[in-house]
Amino acid sequence: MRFIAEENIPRLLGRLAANAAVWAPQVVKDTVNTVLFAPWRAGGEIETGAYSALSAKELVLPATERLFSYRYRRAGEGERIGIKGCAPQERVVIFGMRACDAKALAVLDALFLSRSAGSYNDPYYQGRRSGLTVITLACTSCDSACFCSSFEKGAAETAGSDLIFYPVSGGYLAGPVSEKGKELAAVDLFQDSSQEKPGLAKTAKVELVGIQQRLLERFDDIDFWRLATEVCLSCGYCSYACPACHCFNIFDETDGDRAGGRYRCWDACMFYAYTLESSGHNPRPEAAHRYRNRLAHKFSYFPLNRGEILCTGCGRCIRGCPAGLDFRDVIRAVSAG
Amino acid sequence: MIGVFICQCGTNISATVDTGKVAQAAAAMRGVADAESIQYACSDPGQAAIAAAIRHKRLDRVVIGACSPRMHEATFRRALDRAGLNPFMLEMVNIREHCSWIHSDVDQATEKAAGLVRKGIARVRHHLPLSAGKTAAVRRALVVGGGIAGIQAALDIAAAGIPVTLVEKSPTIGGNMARLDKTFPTLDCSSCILTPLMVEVKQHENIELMVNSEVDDVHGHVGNFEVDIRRKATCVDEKKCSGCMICQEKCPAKAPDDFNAGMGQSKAISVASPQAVPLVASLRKEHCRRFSGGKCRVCQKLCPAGAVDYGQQDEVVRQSFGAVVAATGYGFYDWTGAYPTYGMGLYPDVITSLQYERLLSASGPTGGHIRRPSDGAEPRQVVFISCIGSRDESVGRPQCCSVGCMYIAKQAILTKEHIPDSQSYIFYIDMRAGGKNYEEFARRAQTRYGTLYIRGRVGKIFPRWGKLVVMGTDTLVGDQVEIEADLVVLATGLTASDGAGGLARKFNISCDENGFMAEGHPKLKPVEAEAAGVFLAGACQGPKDIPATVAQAGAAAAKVIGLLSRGELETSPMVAAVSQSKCSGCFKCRDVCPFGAIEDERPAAGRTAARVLASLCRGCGICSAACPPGVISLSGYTDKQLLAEVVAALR
Amino acid sequence: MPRETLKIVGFLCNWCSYAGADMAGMARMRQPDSLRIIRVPCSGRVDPLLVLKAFQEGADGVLVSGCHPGDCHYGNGNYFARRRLELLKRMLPVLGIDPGRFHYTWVSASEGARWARLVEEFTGQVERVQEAQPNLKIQSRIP
Amino acid sequence: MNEFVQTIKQTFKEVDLVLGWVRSPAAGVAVPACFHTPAQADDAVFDSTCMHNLVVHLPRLAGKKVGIVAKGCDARSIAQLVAEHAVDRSRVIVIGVHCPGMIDVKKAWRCFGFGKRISDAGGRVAMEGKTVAREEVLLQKCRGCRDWEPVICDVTAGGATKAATAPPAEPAGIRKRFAAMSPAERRQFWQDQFSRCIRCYACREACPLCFCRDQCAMQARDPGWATAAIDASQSWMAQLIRISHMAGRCSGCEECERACPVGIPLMLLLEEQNAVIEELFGYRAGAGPEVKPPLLTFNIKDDAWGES
Amino acid sequence: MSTVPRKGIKAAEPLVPEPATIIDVIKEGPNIRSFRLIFDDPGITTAFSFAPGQIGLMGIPGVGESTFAISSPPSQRDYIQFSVMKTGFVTSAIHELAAGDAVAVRAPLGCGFPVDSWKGKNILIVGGGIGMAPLRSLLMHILDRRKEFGSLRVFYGARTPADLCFAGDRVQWENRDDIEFIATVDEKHPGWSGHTGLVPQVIAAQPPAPENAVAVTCGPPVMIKYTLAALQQLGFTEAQIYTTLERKMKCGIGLCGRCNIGAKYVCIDGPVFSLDELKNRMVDGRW
Repeated sequence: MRFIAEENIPRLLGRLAANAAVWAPQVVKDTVNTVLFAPWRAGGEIETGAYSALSAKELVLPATERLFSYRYRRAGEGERIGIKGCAPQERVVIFGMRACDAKALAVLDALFLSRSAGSYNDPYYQGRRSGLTVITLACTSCDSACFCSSFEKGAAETAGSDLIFYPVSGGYLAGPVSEKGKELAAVDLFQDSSQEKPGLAKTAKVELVGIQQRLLERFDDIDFWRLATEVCLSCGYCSYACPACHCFNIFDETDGDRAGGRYRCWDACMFYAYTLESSGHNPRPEAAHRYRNRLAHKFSYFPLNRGEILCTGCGRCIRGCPAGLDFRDVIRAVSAG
Repeated sequence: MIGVFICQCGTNISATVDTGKVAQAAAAMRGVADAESIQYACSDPGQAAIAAAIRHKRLDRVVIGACSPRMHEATFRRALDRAGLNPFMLEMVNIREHCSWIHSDVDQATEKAAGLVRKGIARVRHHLPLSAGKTAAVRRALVVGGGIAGIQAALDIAAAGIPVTLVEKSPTIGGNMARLDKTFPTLDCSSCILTPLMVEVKQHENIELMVNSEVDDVHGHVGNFEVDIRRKATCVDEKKCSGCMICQEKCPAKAPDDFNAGMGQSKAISVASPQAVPLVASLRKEHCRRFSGGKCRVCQKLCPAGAVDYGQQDEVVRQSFGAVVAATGYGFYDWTGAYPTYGMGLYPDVITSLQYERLLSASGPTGGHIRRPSDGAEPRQVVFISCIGSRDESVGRPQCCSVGCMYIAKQAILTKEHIPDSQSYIFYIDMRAGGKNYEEFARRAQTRYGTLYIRGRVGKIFPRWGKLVVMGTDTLVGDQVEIEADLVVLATGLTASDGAGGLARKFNISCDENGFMAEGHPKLKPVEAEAAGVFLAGACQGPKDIPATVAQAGAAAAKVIGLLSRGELETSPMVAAVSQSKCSGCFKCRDVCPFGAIEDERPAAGRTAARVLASLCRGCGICSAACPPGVISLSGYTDKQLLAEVVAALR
Repeated sequence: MPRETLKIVGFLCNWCSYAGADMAGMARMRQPDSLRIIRVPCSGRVDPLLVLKAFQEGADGVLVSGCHPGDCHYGNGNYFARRRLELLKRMLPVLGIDPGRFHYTWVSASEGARWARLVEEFTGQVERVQEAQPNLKIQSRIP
Repeated sequence: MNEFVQTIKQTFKEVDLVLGWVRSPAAGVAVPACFHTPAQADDAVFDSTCMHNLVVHLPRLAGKKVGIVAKGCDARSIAQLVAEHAVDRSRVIVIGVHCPGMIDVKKAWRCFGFGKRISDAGGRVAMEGKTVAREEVLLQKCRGCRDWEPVICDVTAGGATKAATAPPAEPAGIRKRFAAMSPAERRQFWQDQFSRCIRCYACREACPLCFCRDQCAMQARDPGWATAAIDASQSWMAQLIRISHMAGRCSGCEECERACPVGIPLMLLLEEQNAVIEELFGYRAGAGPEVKPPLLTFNIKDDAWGES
Repeated sequence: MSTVPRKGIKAAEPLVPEPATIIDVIKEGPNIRSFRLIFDDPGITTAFSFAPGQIGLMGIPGVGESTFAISSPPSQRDYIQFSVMKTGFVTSAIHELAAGDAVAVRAPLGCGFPVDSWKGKNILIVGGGIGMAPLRSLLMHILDRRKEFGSLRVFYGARTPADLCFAGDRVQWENRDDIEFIATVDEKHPGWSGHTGLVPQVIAAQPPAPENAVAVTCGPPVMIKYTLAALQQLGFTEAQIYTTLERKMKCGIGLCGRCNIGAKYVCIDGPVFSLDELKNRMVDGRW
């Protein structure tokens, strides 16, 4: 284990900022304690105590990003399209992610960096992910929305992190997870330490055994889902706040008459428009249909297809739901049969 | 595939806009298969070139950069139609009125024109083929105003076999023309030419004449105007009254003589004039003794036909019309408040030309003898002053009355004929005698009748020893002039008649700054009002003389006949439509629709959605701006089209 | 900033103001060339959002003109427009858009001269606003 | 059994379901709930964390007979929906409650952390030994409340015993700063605010008046007022669509701002718009079920404010 | 210059389409058009290979892209063909295109029909309206390899004669004696001498035997629903029935969400499914 003193953190980040953008959780000005991950500049105050409203998934899946740009040109009587792809190559260090968020990166890797037969990996994700270094802050406390303990390793999860900081008196113990993390912890701001790791938070536990099958069994009981969603507003907050949600929309924007680009942006499965077809048919017309797909995707389909649960227990969807919905109640009801 | 045609309009456009360059810029836009500059797009060869391009280059959308769409949109839509393309796949870009004519720098104007054309191309991409619906048109016309314009229009329409209702607010038709003595430049008797037409109106089987009536309220639109006509109570049963005028003779209550422009006296119950049509008495309550608290029942007792009915009430009749002719004529400028140095109306011998006209008339209060109002003496020195309340910025009336110069000349001639030893003087600004034989006529007033023309304005009129001293400037000589006159006649200008503004609002006719009704286009739609199905005849549209009035009335009648002859009208395809599957049924559209064109419908159980009645919708789009999710949209002006235009205008 | 680079959008009702602008053209009244006129049937068709869209797209000024109150071709479209546009005008400062960049008015078909004057004046007004504070379009920052 | 619960239970004679609140075990505060049986209503609570405007659910329950617990300000939303034909008055039983002034739960959580039971007594809000003055965590709208008495009400179910609490606050914090900004600073301010917007549409979905929901122009591809991009410029436009569509309709319930996960002060726009509308048209949305919203009507004498 | 034959979708940039040019537009019906196109990179057109039933995303940069079944057979080396019904934003824009216009394409995507596993079997194809597009590809492919299969029977229905696509092909199919091709329209129509009635009724009137057979169906949801019922009535098992689906999709490569039916993604696991893969999900059309 390595140790870094509290006062050396700004120094560490300052050094990292020379070669990469550094992101850290910060309170948004003019708001009531809204914490977001944002680019950190020297002197900026880092908020490690509060829960961020959004995860930092935008570092690998920006809210909107360009896929390619195009330009039409005349060719005799007709026209031809010239297309230029984008290859993001950014170096970002993120400080202060929690284990749940870091784990979500590993979950996303299973989809976007998959090389299984018949699937493509995502060059944009890959470009950003490979340039990302994750310094995780281990949780020694939690609130009642947290439920990472429902998963195998709970707050001790290391997947997705490069280096994990454990808060101890006067600073942090630093446990490297990856090669990147090892290199990072080797610099002179760290020193070796034999201190014990602090006890990590024990969060709420939701029983997930058998949920994969149970959800499928409950799937057609639409009245159950209607009851479960009767106060759901069908907004997209839970999807956008979720570190593992990754669905996106693709749209084109023109820049003048002959040029423009194709973009992708976050999309949320709770939106009516998400599956609305141009014919007017919508296979998921009610919040109930969308919500059951949402949970089934997270706890049944994705585990089946990619071997990972599409949830890491961060609790944002519970903490921030404008309708005060707690999906753990629904999971419990499904488990109860 | 879009075709773009840039009209040079001779040099009207090409003088300041390089149309070739504009076409080139258009050709660089996506989807533009053809872009060319055309000398006159609206000409036959121009239209033929457009049609050829549509066929050969398989165009499905056309942008024409030319004059205002208000000018030629209809022309080019027809051209598209003939070439086999839906006429609404056209976008006209105004590079003349809004560009070449208002800019002088060729580069700037060219760049702007290219920008406007780009905006048009962006918009035309969202055009959809539209087709007109049909609605039945009521085969009946309304003519409002019973002067010579209304009479002529009514007779012409009726002659085509279309029923007409002629509404006149006063007790007789004939209007101002009936009050004139003689007409210029022929000096034929006004009554002699007008009265037969008035009688024909009364007798025509296709004309329903409603005097003492006004338009109260109007609903509906071209093809089906529902008009409430108020027949004002006159206390005389029109059907019974024979026009014997006994009531008028015996009536004890004096009243002003409107027909004689206040020059004589009338009675509370009277027939407007001996030539009135219909020849029916009417009672003016405000002057009647019975209605001012007395017990007088003289007229009722004496009426041999028993036509007097004091209890008569206003009656509102609703009739439907396919088309409307406004022929509300003109009034005279009230000079008394505006020209303080002329005595504010306090000198009895300063009169208006209409009053003088009544003094000249054999049917007038003096039996055709010129007697001045103050003492009944025959005037020897008569001064005419032109342009009172016209061509006079100082009283806010820049407009030319267009008849003053001629009627003064006429009155001077008639003065000489009535009183051979009289001398007439005319103060004038400019002599305007543009009509056929007018100049010769005015010249005759000087040469043969010895009228003295003095170019200049009169500064002051004041009484001195039984005469009126007229002080003015002769601007040709540059001298002060002072004339001792027995009578001064003011050639007052023409104004829109009382109530024309109210009527205009009811029919959605817009008015110009002088209060005259605005024609659809000063050149190409001189008789059409902007409201569909409404036409203008005579001086309501602007001051004009009798021949011009009669011509315009005939033209308006021809338009009405053309409109109603087919029995049905094409409804505009540019109406609103609701995408019912997306409508939440909040009916904000219905709240704002001025035409009641939105109704509710149940497209599915438990859902209510709006529906547009296309025959009532007139395409204003107020609903479209009121609908939050934009599910009601106005064809031809959809959000998509306007957004495309906004974006293209700014990039 | 020179006048040529200004971008001004005008929404004109077909019956009065567009015709008034035509009238100004027929009378060959010189006007600044920064205005791009969009024809609408009635000022009541002008959704205030179209004005905001123009500002979003970077318009330096937006002008809306309809028939004079009482003269609407459709009876009362301009009365609705007046309410919507007055509200919009008063909301612009809240958005940080100088209200001098927006003007709504009434011009009849016969007021060609007034139209030309109006364009001149409004362009001048936008110019002055622009000089004092360049137009700040809301920027996109898509990676 | 308390009187509040009793009142709700009694309305089941007339309605299919009742919208109210229950206490969330995880969050420690009240959360919206539907009661389908009188027995379920045993869990009903009303306290100063019942900040949600339940009226948002009324339009989508069309066809059912619904009882709804409504604070004074919530009742204004109902009145406005009735005035706009979006809710059938005869199918709603309004259970009016007198509001003690609602706690801004976000502010409270900032003081205490998420998920702890909050107590509210004697002008102090307290949790696990920590206390804070009530005024500090009160919702903005509750300061100088004008709507303590529900404008529409069928049954009264008690609640607070006296009209709300804090006097209208002088603009403070962000409001004060915003008021002093120049146009350019405001433009920049919104640029910053909307660059945080993630277009989750929680603002719209939480709004009781946004009943177009699935067809909303903020999100529709056609005609394309704003593209789908999650980006300051498009979010600005999209939000202005909502603000514009709220003109003369917003009853100021503050739900949009409360729902916004990234803390965009949307009420700055709506408060100003409501003030302008009150000044121009003398209208407050939700004044009553019979009133004609000001942008759906006109007065030929409107030019009293002068043609611009 | 790369000498490796490339597909119409880039392995390294799967969301970036290949420019292509329309060489012909065929008006199939009132709102259906077929677009024949070649890739601008001739290497791709030459190397392009796919299985019937596979799909592609064709779009217009600046407007957007949509998913369509490839309606030409793999043996057609001169062009690939998409048949497009005008239903919305993108398809309306595509319908405006003419020969010479540019499009951008990502294809082939998804899984085609497992034709090789059908060798020796009797084949029943049931199509409706625009649903015939992928089936045209399949049918022409089977005709290319006609000897490998047993009997071949095709039912094709549409609302009116004008709605029946592929007029030129139909004449050929009707005239061949190694295929039984039956076209039907919903109601009697002047000038129509073929069958009338809904597809399931026409099938029931001439029932195919389920033994050693596979049935493939594609068409509007209502038709599929009743056709499946009719086939199951005749004794076809779920494993014997294949269908091909079209769902709203954006990425086409299993990332963007939305096109899943249960755990299956139409874009990568489909669009061809056997009925036993989908289970009851076809019934209520909600997933």
